[in-house]
Amino acid sequence: MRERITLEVPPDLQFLRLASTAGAEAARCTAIAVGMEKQDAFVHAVELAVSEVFTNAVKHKHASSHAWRVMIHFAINGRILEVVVKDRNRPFDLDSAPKPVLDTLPASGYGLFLVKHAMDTVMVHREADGNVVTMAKMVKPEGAS
Amino acid sequence: MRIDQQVMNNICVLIPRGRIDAVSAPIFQEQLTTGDDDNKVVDFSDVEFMDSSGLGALVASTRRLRAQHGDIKIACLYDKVRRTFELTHADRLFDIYDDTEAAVRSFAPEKSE
Amino acid sequence: MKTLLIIKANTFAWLQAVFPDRTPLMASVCNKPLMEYLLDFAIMCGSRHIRLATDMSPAKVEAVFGDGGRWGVELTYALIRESDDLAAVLLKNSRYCFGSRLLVMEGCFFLRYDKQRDYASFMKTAAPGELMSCATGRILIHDDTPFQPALEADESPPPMALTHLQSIGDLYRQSLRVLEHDAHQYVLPSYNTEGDVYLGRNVMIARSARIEPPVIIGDHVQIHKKAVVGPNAVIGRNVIINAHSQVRRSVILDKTYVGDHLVLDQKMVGGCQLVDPSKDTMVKLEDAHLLSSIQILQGWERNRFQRLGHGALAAFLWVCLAIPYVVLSFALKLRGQWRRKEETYWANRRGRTTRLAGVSFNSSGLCGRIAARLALDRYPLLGRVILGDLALIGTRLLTSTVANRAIIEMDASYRPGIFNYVEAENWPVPEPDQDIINNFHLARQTLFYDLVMMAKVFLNKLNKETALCESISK
Amino acid sequence: MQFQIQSSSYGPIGIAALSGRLDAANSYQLRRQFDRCLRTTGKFVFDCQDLNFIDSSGLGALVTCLRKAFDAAGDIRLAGVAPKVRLVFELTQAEKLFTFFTNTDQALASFNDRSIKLEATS
Repeated sequence: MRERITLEVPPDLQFLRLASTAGAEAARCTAIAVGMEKQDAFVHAVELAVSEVFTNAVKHKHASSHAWRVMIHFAINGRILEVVVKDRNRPFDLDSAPKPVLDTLPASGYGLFLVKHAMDTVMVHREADGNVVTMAKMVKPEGAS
Repeated sequence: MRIDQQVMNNICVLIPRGRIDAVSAPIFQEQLTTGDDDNKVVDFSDVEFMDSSGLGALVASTRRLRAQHGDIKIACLYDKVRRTFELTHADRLFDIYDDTEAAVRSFAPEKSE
Repeated sequence: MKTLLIIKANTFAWLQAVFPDRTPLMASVCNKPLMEYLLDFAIMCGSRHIRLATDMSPAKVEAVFGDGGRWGVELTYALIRESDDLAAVLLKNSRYCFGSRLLVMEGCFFLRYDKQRDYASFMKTAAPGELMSCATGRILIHDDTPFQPALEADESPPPMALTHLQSIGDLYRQSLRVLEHDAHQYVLPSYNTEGDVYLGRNVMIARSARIEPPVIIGDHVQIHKKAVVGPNAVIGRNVIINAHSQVRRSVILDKTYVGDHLVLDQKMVGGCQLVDPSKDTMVKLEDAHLLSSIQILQGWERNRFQRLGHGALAAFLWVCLAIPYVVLSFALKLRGQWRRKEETYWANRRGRTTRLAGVSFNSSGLCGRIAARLALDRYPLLGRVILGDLALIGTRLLTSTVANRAIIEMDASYRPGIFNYVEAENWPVPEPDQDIINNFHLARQTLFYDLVMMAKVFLNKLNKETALCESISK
Repeated sequence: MQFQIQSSSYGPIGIAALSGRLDAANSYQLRRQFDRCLRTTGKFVFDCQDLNFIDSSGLGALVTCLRKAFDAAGDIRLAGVAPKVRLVFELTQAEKLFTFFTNTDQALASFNDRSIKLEATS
């Protein structure tokens, strides 16, 4: 299956649930399309990643900006689901997100780390006036190591 | 999200229901750190989703309670939320029980016999 | 009866020290993960519920075993901490354990059993307490229901024994022991079994290669000409054993390339790690011609000599094909059968991209057919080879989508070439196998080898009735 | 690496200490120096005590040297090869070509003693 789905979501946390469950549903569609229905881990990983990236986009928005929308694209490409999230914020660097040092019990800083571990690939690049987070994950059949 | 509270054997048990994300994490953290009890149990059986904001709230509260010689124990962590713990390796920080009553009991092991 | 498996990271430290990139929980004996032996045993003991309690991330185990549905059991996972003792683990899993007879297997060991024997009735009547133990683990029965001793325990218990695993040598010896003596006692993974030869799926064995039983070979394995495998060899999944090499009394782990003319006797190999289990010495080879991990084969950028060679050959082709290119492209353009297309591709594994302008044309007419046979669709790309950006022959070029990036990072070694090794094969290769074939050739490539492969590509193109006209792969 | 010639009752013997890595980067150097030394003698002892890594090109260089030594009616004897380097010899069957000794003195002595033929230390 090859499909593209686009959501335009206002950068407000009241739509967080909408954005992340949309991610979960897109993941479920991907898994079902390749005939692998028991893919809770896959679905959860995508839901989590979308939730984190959307939260990140909303939390770092400029106070002045109102007119823009967070653009979320899902591209289902066979066994691979690609998610692209575009914002209008100041640049951020994915690699600068360190692995949280758990022993010190930090209260935050898990977000991007989580995204990197939940998805197979994550990239961030700058486009015109915003960040583009591109991530992908492949559905793996049960039993593949 | 809604958070119910129960007291079992003088231990406060929090039962959050729904999603713990950036929207509900502040409420969750507040509930975790209010009250006189330094020992708490969080029952995750009705949590359908938790992201890093929820985890952050949990870790921050744990830090605070441990400073007061208390602790937070986790109960009934099912697959979905368990994976959030695993991905961040936060499972190393907590004692995780599959039963709320056992989590409560773990605070007073010497009295359990 | 339920089963609780307690496996902690520290009991696998010896494995992590030698093979840091392999998941301890999936460490295997005769290509079967230790975890699966325990699962099989638990099922034979009559368990329908099995729980894995571990302080490692069970994600990799979960990816393979899922919820246990394929085994007809319910498999669940619990997270524990390194410091937890048995009582703490039982308390943490009290809902699971409550009110049921519980078989507890704790530690890192190999459990010998016999699939033909009846364990269920023994487990039902055995007295609670420790059944067996070894230096690195134990098996016990926990029962909080009132115990009723069996009326008459006249039958001796079925055979069971624990073997400690605390070094690579232990794992190696256990693998060979199972293969040599006890293979019939377990269900070993194989697709095809003849006598003492267990073969996985998609195994290619050259006609002149020799297989000497007992041998177990995993999925997607290539054994090349005059290689000798066995007696007593365990070959994992995705392994290539190149020509004239010999493997006996040895264990080769997944994703390993064994170069040509090598002798492995009483060794254990995983990727580029070579271990002598008898002395517990090991060496990490950095030479891709000897042993290497199939996943990480790069170094194209470092090898200037080879890049120059490819460039020179590309320049030669560029000169030879210049006249046909000019004439045929003109002829095809006149008919409107010539299209340019530009696309961005991943240029290397580290995420550099490159924009390439290729052409495509209709290959149905005479001009088109000739152009296709001369591979003129690649002609505009030869310049990039001369510049050293791309290889002349290599793996498939992948367009710069994140999805493809995922493929590059996960499965394949990536040295994009404007021609593919696959095109040099005499038979059409189905798409899923293309990357395996490309990787194989990439593993043994030298400049001369690439030259020969290029010659084969052109011979193929000239011979083929319907030449590939699709410009570079999708 | 530096070759030095030591005279013995059995004629001059070239001694070289190989240390660190012997790979594509320095195997050429070994061959050149070896060739220079070959004018004086065909018998060599390579002290491999401090050699901790060898790859196929390093091995190739050693085998080439050995062949030349054989042509000059000599031999190369290896001393103090570490177990993990020895594994590479074993893997490539180069082990059968060379004679191994625990230390340089034994290797040197082996040239003097005709009775020691190919008794390698294992």
